[in-house]
Amino acid sequence: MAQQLVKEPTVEQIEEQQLYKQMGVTDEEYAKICGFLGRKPNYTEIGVFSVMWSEHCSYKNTKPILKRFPVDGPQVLMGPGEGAGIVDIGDNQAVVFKIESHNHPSAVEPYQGAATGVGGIIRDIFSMGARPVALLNSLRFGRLESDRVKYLFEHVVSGIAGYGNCIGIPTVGGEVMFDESYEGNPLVNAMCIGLIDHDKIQRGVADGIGNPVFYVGPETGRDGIHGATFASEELTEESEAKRSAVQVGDPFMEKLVMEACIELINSGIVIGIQDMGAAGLTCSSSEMASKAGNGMELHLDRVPQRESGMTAYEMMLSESQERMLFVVEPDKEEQAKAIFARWGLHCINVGNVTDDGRLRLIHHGEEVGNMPVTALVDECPVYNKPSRVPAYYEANAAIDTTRYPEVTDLNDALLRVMGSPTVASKEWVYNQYDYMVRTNTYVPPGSDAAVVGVEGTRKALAMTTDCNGRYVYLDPEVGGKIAVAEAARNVVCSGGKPLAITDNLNFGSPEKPDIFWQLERAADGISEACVKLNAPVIGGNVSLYNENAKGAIYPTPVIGMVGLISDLDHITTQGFKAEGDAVLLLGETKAELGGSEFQYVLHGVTEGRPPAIDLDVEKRLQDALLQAIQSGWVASAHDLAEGGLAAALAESCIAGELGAEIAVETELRSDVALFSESQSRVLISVKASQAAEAVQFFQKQGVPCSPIGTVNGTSLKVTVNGSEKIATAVEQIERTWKDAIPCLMK
Amino acid sequence: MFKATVYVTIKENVLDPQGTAVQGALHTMGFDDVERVRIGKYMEIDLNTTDRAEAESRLKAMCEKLLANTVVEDYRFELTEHVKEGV
Amino acid sequence: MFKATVYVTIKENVLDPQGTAVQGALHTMGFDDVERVRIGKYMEIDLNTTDRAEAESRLKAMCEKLLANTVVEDYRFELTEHVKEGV
Amino acid sequence: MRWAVLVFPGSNCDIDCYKAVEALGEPVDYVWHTADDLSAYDGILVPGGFSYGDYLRCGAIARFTAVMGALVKAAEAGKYVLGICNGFQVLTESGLLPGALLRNNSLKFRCHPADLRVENAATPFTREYEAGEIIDIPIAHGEGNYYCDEATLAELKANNQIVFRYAGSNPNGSIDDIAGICNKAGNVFGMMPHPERAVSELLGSVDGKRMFTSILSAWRESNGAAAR
Ligand SMILES: Nc1ncnc2c1ncn2[C@@H]1O[C@H](COP(=O)(O)OP(=O)(O)O)[C@@H](O)[C@H]1O
Ligand SMILES: [Mg+2]
Repeated sequence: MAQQLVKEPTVEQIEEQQLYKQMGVTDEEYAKICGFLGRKPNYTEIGVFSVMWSEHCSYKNTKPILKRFPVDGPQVLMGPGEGAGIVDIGDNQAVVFKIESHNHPSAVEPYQGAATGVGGIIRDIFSMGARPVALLNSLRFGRLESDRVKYLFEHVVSGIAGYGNCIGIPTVGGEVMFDESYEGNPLVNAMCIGLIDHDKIQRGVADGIGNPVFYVGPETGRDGIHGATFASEELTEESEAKRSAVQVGDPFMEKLVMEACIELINSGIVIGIQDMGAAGLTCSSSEMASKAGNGMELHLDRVPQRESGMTAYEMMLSESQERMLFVVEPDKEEQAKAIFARWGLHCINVGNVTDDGRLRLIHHGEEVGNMPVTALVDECPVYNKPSRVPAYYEANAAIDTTRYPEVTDLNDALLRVMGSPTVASKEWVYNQYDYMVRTNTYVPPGSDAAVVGVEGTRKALAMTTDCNGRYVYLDPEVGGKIAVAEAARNVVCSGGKPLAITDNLNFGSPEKPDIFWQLERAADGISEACVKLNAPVIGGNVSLYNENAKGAIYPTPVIGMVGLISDLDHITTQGFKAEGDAVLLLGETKAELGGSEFQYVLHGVTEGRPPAIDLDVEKRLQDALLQAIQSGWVASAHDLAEGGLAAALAESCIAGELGAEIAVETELRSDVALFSESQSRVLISVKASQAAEAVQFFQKQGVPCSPIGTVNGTSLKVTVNGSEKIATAVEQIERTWKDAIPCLMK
Repeated sequence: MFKATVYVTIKENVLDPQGTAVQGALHTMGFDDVERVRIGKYMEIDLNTTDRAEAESRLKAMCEKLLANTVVEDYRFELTEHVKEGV
Repeated sequence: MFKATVYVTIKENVLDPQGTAVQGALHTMGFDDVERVRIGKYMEIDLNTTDRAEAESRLKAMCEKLLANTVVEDYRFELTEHVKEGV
Repeated sequence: MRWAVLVFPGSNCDIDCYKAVEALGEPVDYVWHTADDLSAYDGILVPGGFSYGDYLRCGAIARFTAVMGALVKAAEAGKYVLGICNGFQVLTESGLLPGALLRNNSLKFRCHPADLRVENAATPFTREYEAGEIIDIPIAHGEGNYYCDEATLAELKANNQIVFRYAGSNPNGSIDDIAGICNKAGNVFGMMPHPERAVSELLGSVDGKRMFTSILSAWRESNGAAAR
């Protein structure tokens, strides 16, 4: 085969034709780069700078925002900065977790985009030395009506399944929401959770001058070049043309790399290890060098190559999947090679740790790049973008969320809400995921949080992802608080104590002051809730420029939370358990329909202010509920979310295969009382004989608690102030709820 | 009546993990002379139409829309006319 | 150097769930003239040998042993000689 | 009784099988795909997962590993061989069991609890179940659609080789609702559902446990009560 002749632009052409602009580098940034180098960059160098200085790698637009997050706590062993955060769970064990987005690749090639998103987050976890034990995903799509949305939904789900199932990590939970706001710009966030012993924790550091640097994993191809910059741009018609930027995942390869890396780490010889994620070799090498305060020299001829004639630029920017970079001492090389050989892999020495603080690239015997590591990693300019209160926010203040006439047929309203794809059963999704492999999944998808056992102990982890983008849109600060509060409530309902969160800030373009304002306010809300609920931020990810033709998506800061269940006996699920049990509602219901599913489904709008949240009230509720669960008398617990009390009742009935007779006394209109999405509410059931005691217990803790009925029969019957509003067979509600998504996907 | 055969192959520069795995297996089985394996799809489609131009344009549409994922795959097809037997 | 193309198809009397599903999808997309879809595999294999007979026998062995499952699949292949460029 | 759990590159239910046997208090080893001797073992589990990524066809590549040569010998020697999910696929690919496993008719991976009817409770794998009993053992596969030709099916029936059928809805389109079959001799058994995932209340079902205790008691019986 004749070699493809690649003619790279010269140093002068880059400057004169401002070629750096195509890579997302501004004039000022270009000037800065020239300053750091003391000369003008060549094509490889400007490429390396452009990815390191992209939003995805440098957080140049969001650093000031991320600084607001509380990151400390006695439980935190490692906060943001490394591949993933780490939290202590006692007995010398710790949990490692992180969330990551693959929105733009998934919009272009949903199967591979989602699959490689899962692959990437798994590498973040095992490169810390942890054994990945669970996966979750948080997805947003447009309305499930158009063929394109169905195509995206179908292939994103099968991409997640394809990767997670093959590698053998159970996908135990997540969320899916459908709203036209995400049309053309779906969100695909994947979270991975791992377990580790304290003494095995790794860092991505290139320590020890002269130590060899090894590459392991498949050959490098021209995949995903400029993926990191791609993630930092708006999706346009032109992004279609950038399709070659999408990488293909090989979960089988990752399984081998994962097992071999865990074995390598357990052997105790690793000095530093990091995955090649966004910006591949560039990001991993410069970050590892930077963290150690060292430099690195890479011999690109030694990099395994899948295609002929690859340039230095292409190798440095390739995002070929399933690759890792690690450092060991020279005399440990053979040991490392033997471990990889057992898994059918070769590790290759591609360079050395140096003492000059520079990233130096050697190709065909020539130095083709020489850049200061600190400039690449730490010196990217940080921008304080202008921020402005959006007009829509002001306008919403005046909207009364009960301005629509009362909906009187509440049987019909219930079925419509339960059949709305956002509320409907996600069985169609999670039955495609192997959620049981490793046989530690004690609460599978379908309850408030998934529960995964910590092998060899009586402990378990509760895990969930949550965010209602409609609330965040209507009021970013309140919506941010609610996202954290809801995640924590889900964890508590399952019997866990919140440990920490990871977040994925999915927003529109930060260049727009309205959007930047959303970011700031949401971050404030998240921070306040984290402090109050004692769940610091131990890591996360930012995905900006999520826009479609109509503008930005709803601001969607997805919260991934992990909690600790201290004893398996505390595991609690949402389904009613026994005929005759008393049903209690914790918390207070107010007239709050802003951003609710009811408002969206019945009235076709998203407007007004979202439900209010008082974090003191929330904290009291969660503390009391956890205490009650740990005392052993709570039969079921289910947090009230989309669809309010009516949906929560229906879900507890369906999960328990039991009916309920409920009597609500209220001063609110019936439709408001049943479908309001007021926060800090939980539906529990207890033995009838313990009901009075339970009410007393909660009231003593300052948590409103009303007995509202009994688990009974095969229908859900609800009266409001004595008059019957809902009387529907649970079976019928279940049909509507279960068939909704499969019918649309037929 | 047309019989179409459609070939869907993975684009030249896109990773084909399956091909790589099969190549590895062939090597361990002693087929060392195998230098490269790429795996694609092969489809046979019967089209109930008598107009070749129409068959071609419809087939192209099917490939673009469903049969191939043009982000990562290429396709080509052949059409042969068949006279329906019997009747 | 030989280039082999291998076709692996599902036996006539064996159900082809994927073909059936694709046919159904094509119908809902409005391609009603599609009468039958069968989906198989198409493999391209480069063989580093200069002897055609040898290439054929080796390819047959690969197919029988690995590339096709003859319980449910048929196979056939074509071989074309390629002169290596360059050197 | 000594147990082996085979490990191929890409196996991922090996640990779960190991745990299920360990819980019986029996000695069990992981045996790497490169091993060529299984003579030390009385029972051999071929676990689920995605051996060799399931590339080409599920189980197709694993079949050519060294350990499979040893497995064929062990099967001929009358050792108990249980293939679960991908393990079942490996057994059909290698010819130890007849037929083939095709793509689910839904074309989707399916993971959920499944009801099975015990059709043959006289095998070493099912002796602790009742014939006709309905048990709850989960499935998790994309290619569990069992297929064989008419003649083979007739033979399977005639020899009582159909061990489990799906009761209720068939999740993958398998012929005659088949969920698991054994060889003529009765010592090699393959099934799509995962008994190792149904061994404790916390996992939602204990119905898989009896598969492992069945094998153990069958072995004890045929090796005399004195056997360990
Ligand atoms: N994408 C998904 N992947 C896996 N499980 C999911 C997914 N979406 C939803 N689920 C599961 O379905 C159940 C219901 O989800 P959701 O309605 O979001 O619950 P909640 O409102 O309590 O957070 C949860 O157990 C959740 O984990
Ligand atoms: Mg919730």
